[in-house]
Amino acid sequence: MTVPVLEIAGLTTIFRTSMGDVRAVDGVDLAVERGRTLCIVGESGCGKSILSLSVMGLVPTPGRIAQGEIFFEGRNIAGLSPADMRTIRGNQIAMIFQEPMTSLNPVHTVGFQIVEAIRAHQRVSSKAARALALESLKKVRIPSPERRLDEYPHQLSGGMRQRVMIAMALSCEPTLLIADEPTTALDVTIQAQILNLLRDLQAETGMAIVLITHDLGVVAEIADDVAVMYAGKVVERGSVGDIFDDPQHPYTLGLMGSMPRIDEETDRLVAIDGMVPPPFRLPQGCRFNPRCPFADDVCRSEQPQLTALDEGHLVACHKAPLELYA
Amino acid sequence: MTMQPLLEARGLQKLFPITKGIFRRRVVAEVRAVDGVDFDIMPRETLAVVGESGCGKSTMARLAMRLIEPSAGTLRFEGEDITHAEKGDMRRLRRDMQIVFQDPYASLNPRMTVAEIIAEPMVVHGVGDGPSQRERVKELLRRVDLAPYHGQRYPHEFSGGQRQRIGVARALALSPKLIVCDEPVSALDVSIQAQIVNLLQDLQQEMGLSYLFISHGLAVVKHVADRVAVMYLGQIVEIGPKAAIYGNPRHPYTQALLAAAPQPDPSRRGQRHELAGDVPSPMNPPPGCRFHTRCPFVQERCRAEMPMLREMAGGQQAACHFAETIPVYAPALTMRAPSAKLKARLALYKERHVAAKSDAAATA
Amino acid sequence: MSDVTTTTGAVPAAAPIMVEDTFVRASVWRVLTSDVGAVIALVIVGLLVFAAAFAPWIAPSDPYSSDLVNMLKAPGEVGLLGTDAQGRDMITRLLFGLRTTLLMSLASVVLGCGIGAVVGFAAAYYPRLSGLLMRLMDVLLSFPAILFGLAIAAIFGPGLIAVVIALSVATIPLMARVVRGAALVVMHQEYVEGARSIGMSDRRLILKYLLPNCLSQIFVFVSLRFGQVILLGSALSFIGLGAQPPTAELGTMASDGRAYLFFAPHVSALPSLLIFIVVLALNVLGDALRDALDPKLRK
Amino acid sequence: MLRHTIQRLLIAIPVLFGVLLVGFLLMQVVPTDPAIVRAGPTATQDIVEQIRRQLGLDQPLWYQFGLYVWRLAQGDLGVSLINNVPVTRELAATIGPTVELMFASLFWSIPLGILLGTVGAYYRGTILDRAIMAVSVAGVSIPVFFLGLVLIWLFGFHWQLLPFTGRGGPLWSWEGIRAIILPAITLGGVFVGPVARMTRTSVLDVLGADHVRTARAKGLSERVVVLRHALRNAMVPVVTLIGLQIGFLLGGAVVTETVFSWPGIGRLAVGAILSSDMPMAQGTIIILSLGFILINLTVDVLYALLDPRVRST
Amino acid sequence: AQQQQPGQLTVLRTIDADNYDPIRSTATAAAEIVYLLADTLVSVDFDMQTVQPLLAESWEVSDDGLTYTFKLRQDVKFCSGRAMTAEDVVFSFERWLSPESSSPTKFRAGNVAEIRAINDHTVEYRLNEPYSDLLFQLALSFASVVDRESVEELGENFGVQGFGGTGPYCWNSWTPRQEVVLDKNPHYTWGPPIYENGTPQVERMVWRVIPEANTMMAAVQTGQADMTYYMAPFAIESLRAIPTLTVQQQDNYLYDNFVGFKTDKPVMNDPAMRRAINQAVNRDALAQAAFFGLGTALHSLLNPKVIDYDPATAELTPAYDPDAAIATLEEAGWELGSDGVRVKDGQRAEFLLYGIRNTQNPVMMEGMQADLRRIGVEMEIQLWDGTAAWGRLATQEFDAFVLSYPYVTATEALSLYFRSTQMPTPNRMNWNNEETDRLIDEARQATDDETRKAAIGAAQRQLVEADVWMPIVSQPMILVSGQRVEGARPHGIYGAGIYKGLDISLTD
Ligand SMILES: Nc1ncnc2c1ncn2[C@@H]1O[C@H](COP(=O)(O)OP(=O)(O)OP(=O)(O)O)[C@@H](O)[C@H]1O
Ligand SMILES: Nc1ncnc2c1ncn2[C@@H]1O[C@H](COP(=O)(O)OP(=O)(O)OP(=O)(O)O)[C@@H](O)[C@H]1O
Ligand SMILES: [Mg+2]
Ligand SMILES: [Mg+2]
Repeated sequence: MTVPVLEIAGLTTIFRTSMGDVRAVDGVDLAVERGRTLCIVGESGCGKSILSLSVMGLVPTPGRIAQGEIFFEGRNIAGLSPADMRTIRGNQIAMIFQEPMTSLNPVHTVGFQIVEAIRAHQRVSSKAARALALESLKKVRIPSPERRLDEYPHQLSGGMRQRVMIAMALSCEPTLLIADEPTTALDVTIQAQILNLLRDLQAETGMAIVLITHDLGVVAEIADDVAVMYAGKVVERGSVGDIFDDPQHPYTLGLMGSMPRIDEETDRLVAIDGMVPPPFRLPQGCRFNPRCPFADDVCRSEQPQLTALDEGHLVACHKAPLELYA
Repeated sequence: MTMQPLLEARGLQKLFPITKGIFRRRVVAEVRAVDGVDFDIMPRETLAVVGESGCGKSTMARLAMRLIEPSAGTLRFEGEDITHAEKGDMRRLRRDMQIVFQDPYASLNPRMTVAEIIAEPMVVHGVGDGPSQRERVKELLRRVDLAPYHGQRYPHEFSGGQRQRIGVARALALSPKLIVCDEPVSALDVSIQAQIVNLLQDLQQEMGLSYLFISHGLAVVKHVADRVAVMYLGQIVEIGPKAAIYGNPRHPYTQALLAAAPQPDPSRRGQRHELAGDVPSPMNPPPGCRFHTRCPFVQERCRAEMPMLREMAGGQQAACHFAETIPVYAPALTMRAPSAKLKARLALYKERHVAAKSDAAATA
Repeated sequence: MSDVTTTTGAVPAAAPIMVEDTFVRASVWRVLTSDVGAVIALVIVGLLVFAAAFAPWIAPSDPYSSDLVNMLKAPGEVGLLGTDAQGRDMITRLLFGLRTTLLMSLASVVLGCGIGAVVGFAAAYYPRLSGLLMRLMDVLLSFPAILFGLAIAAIFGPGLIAVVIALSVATIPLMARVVRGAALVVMHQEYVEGARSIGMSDRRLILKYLLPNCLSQIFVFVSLRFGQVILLGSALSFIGLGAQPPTAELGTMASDGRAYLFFAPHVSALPSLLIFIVVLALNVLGDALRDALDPKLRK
Repeated sequence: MLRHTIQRLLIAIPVLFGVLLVGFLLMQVVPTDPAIVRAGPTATQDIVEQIRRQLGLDQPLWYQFGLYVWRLAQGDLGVSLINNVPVTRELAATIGPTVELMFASLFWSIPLGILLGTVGAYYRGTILDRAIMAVSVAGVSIPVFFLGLVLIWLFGFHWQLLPFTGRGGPLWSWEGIRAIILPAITLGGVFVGPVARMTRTSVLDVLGADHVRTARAKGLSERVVVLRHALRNAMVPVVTLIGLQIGFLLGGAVVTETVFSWPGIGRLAVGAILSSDMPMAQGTIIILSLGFILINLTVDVLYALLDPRVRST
Repeated sequence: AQQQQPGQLTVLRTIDADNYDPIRSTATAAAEIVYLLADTLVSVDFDMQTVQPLLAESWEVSDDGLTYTFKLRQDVKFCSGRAMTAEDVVFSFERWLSPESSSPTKFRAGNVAEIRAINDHTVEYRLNEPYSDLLFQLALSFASVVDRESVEELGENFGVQGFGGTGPYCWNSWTPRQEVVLDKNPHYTWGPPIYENGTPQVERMVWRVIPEANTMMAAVQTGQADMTYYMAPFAIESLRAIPTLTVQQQDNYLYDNFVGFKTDKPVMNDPAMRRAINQAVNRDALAQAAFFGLGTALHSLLNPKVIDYDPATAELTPAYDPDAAIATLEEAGWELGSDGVRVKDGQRAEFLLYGIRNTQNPVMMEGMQADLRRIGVEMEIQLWDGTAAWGRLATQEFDAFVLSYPYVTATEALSLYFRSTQMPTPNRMNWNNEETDRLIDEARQATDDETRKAAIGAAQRQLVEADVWMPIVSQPMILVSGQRVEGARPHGIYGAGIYKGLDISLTD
């Protein structure tokens, strides 16, 4: 087997706050291979963004990586010095963010920001960098790319801005692209454009993509593999088919049931009761147990481990497969 | 059918002037936020409005509530013309129409307790006295699955879903006939979204409410609506019964929207055909059909002549010159049904869920 | 762009603090008291206010009885802190001076902020008025406070009244901008629209919705302005507009006493120091408050 | 951009007119009779009467104001009541030194303030940050004259390093620079604090912004991130503050000019108003307000330079 | 420290004048410069008593005291180099007296019948009635001889943008509130005999305004300036101790501080009240506090050194005695109220005092306020900036006022302040008394010293008995000069500390 582009093992990221330690990411294991797309789903606050920022080495201040390894192309980058990390960041691992409206610097032209990204990693003249920038804008299919180079972010629509972000991320031809909810803020029609674009670009370059979202529709659209997170932990992992056709964890199931579907008529949605626990008051045992209709005393006392059910389908539930416990 | 609509809008229009000058008196441009829309809302009915960001959905909600003055058109509530209703009349009408907002974090006054917030409509309208108001607040809290003691707390102590419940409770305080929901679930997590949607549906059944339900989530709209209006750049391009809109959309924009909506079905991957381009600015909308800049079926006529809403065979109305002739869009046909495993597990989950709930109710 | 871009800036005077619903009274207090500097400042302000309020009872002597034989005595020589040019006990003068200074700034801040708040709310709430009101504020703003003070003094005679009027007038436009900025943010919140939708009267809306939600910003502005007003007042004293004799006022004491700065430095230095302490404490408090109220800065 | 500037200019006109009117009315309600000012201390009543007629003070108010505006439109600000010098001449003589002083004060205090603020924000919560903030807060808490006199005592008197009795010459001459150092430190000293604090808040805001995270994600060095992406964006509120604080600076300027015998317009204004020299007082008010308006106009243009979003509106 | 330019004398002062036209300004700050720019017919010696020649070599007074004939020097030239003639003198006087100039000092010239040039070097000054003060008045800067050509050329701007005179220095430039620069008059040789040198010794004089007392002191001490007589009194003692500085005091300086009462306003119209105030205030303490022992407390209406001072007034002026003051008030029916302020017929013993805000007034007035509080009288103080004060002091809003003034003779002082024709200003006391008017007129018109002395003496006594004023202190004139300066000597006529400054020279 080839070495995964990214392999995360036991990653734990902690925020030290006045209310106590917050384990935003708690012992997460993941892997993504070349040319494949890993989607991470989960509700707000479950640690998706922090996970991706941990990989980038950009955990915001009170936080730090407390444990675990992050192998990028076989090399552990978890303990790298800031300077070394900078050579990887934006170069081999690129990232795009959720809010295209605010993720670009409003006071610099689009071209400047792309050129800056290129010249941070490649010793090229500004002219050549500009040509490369134009090239990458063309790649993301922005209409009239020459003109856009000298425009400011506020002159672009949300979709175009997100394209610029992608162009910027791809300008150094990274091997791994992390996209943190790249389409959430966009309209459906634009969302479709962006997802198609990402898929096409991946086919072209063969990069690995880690895409974070809370929309199962998006997952279905683009993922090869899926990891479902709940309260800092991965509760289920598998191929996209596994997750959609054979969801094992009650939380994954709940997510499926909560989603109204266009294709099917239901009178009443299956809602998950209650809400995500606050990060500094996590329940004993399985973190989902207070909201889980299947929970029993074991669930309330013991944390389930992520275990393989099938080849490549892992779930962290004492009750999996559910039918056995029904 | 001679049933009187609860709310009836005809040619409703709202222009926001862009002003300049020292005292901002000079109008240099207009945002045509809502540009001549007609719709009715029947009693006990949910009319859903879908459309992309900036197409004028919120403006329409505000117009329907008479929170802003329409630039043109008429608005009737239970047959009474309220387009230019005086302050006093409007106050009376406010008891019958309420609104629930999108942002659960911005829609509650952070300086008031939840009980005060919920009681406020009653105080403003002088309904009941102190004790009876307190009683009603408790009842409402219970109705939206919150505990009476929650009334003493401030909004910041609640999660987004809970806040949205508080917003719903406030809207219910005066037992209105119509509730305008401006994207009530868009800001919420999926699991919470389902809770709120269920709550709204329950309430409608119990209290015979009508909803003007605004959303950009096609799936949610399909789930809650009786009728659906699709908006594009300030205009309704297609309106009609849910089945017709989803089953046999006649306007190319509706079709595109449906096609673009992500489906939780990995097998359909790559079949989406995407709509090119962005929504034009409502400040200078394109002439003729407003959709012609993005329409895959555009003809010469579309660039010159603005199409009107026309009655279609499926029972809906569409505003497209070629509504009858454009290819049929049939997403449901290509859609694969959920796997048997998933179906079974969902049923199990539901069962357990209901059981757990009644358990909890019994112990409480 | 909206009306916010006026001649004098696109951004409200004070950095807008997002009105976040995560504002918690208890937690603000907690954040405030967890900051050592803020606690010290709070204690100092408390002590000073106490000293000022009870000056007539604490002061060791009569603030007005001059003793020309014992003038300009160094600290320790006569009394603990020496005497001033009239031979009056410095401690007494400082206490009474503090009293006057605090009263003077309080009056100016209350007046200026009161009027400014009304203008600011009106401008935010009634967009039709906004253009006119804000232009008017621009006029006041571009009228240097010190000149205004002079003109007022020329009308009413130099003295505390003139100073208070001048400082109030100088405060009005700033306050109006702060309040308008804050109120506009609140006005665009959905809960205000919600209040409208239940048919609430303007008055109730302003008093129950706008005002409480702008309070935190008003509070921060006031605490910082208080210090500025004291300093402006001392500048006015410097050009001879301050309190008239024999009233003790810190700014006047400091600026009158500066004549003896090289010989009897305590006469000017002590009031200056006291001004410094008061303003410093208020500034620290204001800053701490700003940090405490700003969710972005809160840990 | 140009349109932006012109529009700002147009807005400034009614403001200036308002200032004119307020200034005129203020001077009217001042109970001191300019005729008596003109006549001097020991003049008798009939002389005063005669002067009153000469000055046109027996005319109705609106007429006087109209006349004033009419003359103003022609660039005639009148002559001083006291020494009969054309107001324009006095203004011309004093505006230079004041601008010089302001420039010299801002020249060092703004960059220093920005530097301190940025450092404070970047090392937020550390001892360095606290020290910087302590100094800034202290800086805004000292009465200006006290600072000035202490500086004179130390640098002028005790160590005898620098002159302190007025302007030494034009700013480009050695003497001129030496003479301006102490006043500029005094006046600028009260400015460092506000700028530092504003910069800190503002940079802190921006450092948490999404686009800074993007910049970091690009692999840019911290220096570039802070300078190019944080500071540049943080400048808008700082520039606003500077514009607004110019008014305060003027208050300080009056004091500084007095302490250092600086021949500036601040002292002229104070003297003119105190002596009810109406034309002169009006003239200084106009010039100072104009200066304030102009600076804020510059600030507006600066916005446009700093923030392209403003440019396009 | 600062290197002064060779040949340039820098004089510091705290205020500037409104203009330097001799007939338009009454400010002492103008007089001190005008004395350097222009000459008068006669001069006054350092004793402030003796009239000495200047432009006039000699003069004759007719027996009836109505005609003065001045014989002019023949070598006098204006700065322009043009020779001065009697015509110029006549022109200057006529300019002073003409109604168009509306000069505020016109009255000082007396009741003039005609002034004419008899020949190129003789001027006849004819009066309608005798005027015993005339020679002293003609020594004041207002009576300066100016260059007709310069006046005509500069018009309104004479004394503002330029000046033509025959003084030891010529106009170079004036930057208002900043500095006056004067250059040596190359022609000048006709200095008054009170100086050793007839010619100016310094190439250039710069009069610089330094409003801050501390700055001024530091400037003189560090050698950034050469001399001043505006030094704040508190600094003098320490300056004396500095060997490089010379501190000289002019003992004959006539510049008095006093408080006047509006004798027609409630409270103030009670002579007992005015007397009690005079008794209650400790002038020695005030003088000490305000002038640090350098001023002399005034125990008489006028300065004992002035011509025609009446020594009897010193006896009549009440001594400091708070108990006597209380007794006076009790006797007059002023009963102590519950709040410590006396009351009579429902009238509280309180009054409002106006004055100029300078360094001494706040100190003195606060002291006086404290003294009065002890006898149950409340004085409210309102001090105004120098220029605004004059307007305020012309109103009837206040009950008492504090002022100071320079003068040369007793007759001048009393006729300026106490004649009924001088109401409302400068007779702000509204002292309208026929007897006073008569006595002052008699003194003014006296043709012999005895009559004048008797009449003005009687007037002084009458005013003291009525307690129209409360004299406080006679201000000191102290000249501080630096290392480079030699030959400086304080003069002080009308506040002009160095007068013609002829003997002053620089060592470098
Ligand atoms: N600066 C911080 N200090 C303390 N806790 C933090 C901080 N940033 C994040 N966290 C915690 O980390 C957890 C994970 O946050 P994260 O942003 O990764 O969530 P997410 O899954 O990306 O949510 P969303 O879908 O809303 O973006 C949250 O519960 C939050 O409380
Ligand atoms: N007060 C206003 N002044 C000027 N323009 C406005 C105003 N309110 C809304 N608009 C404009 O009107 C158009 C429609 O706005 P509206 O808020 O109704 O859209 P929406 O469909 O609700 O969008 P979203 O999905 O983003 O909420 C937009 O272009 C908006 O910019
Ligand atoms: Mg996230
Ligand atoms: Mg909306």
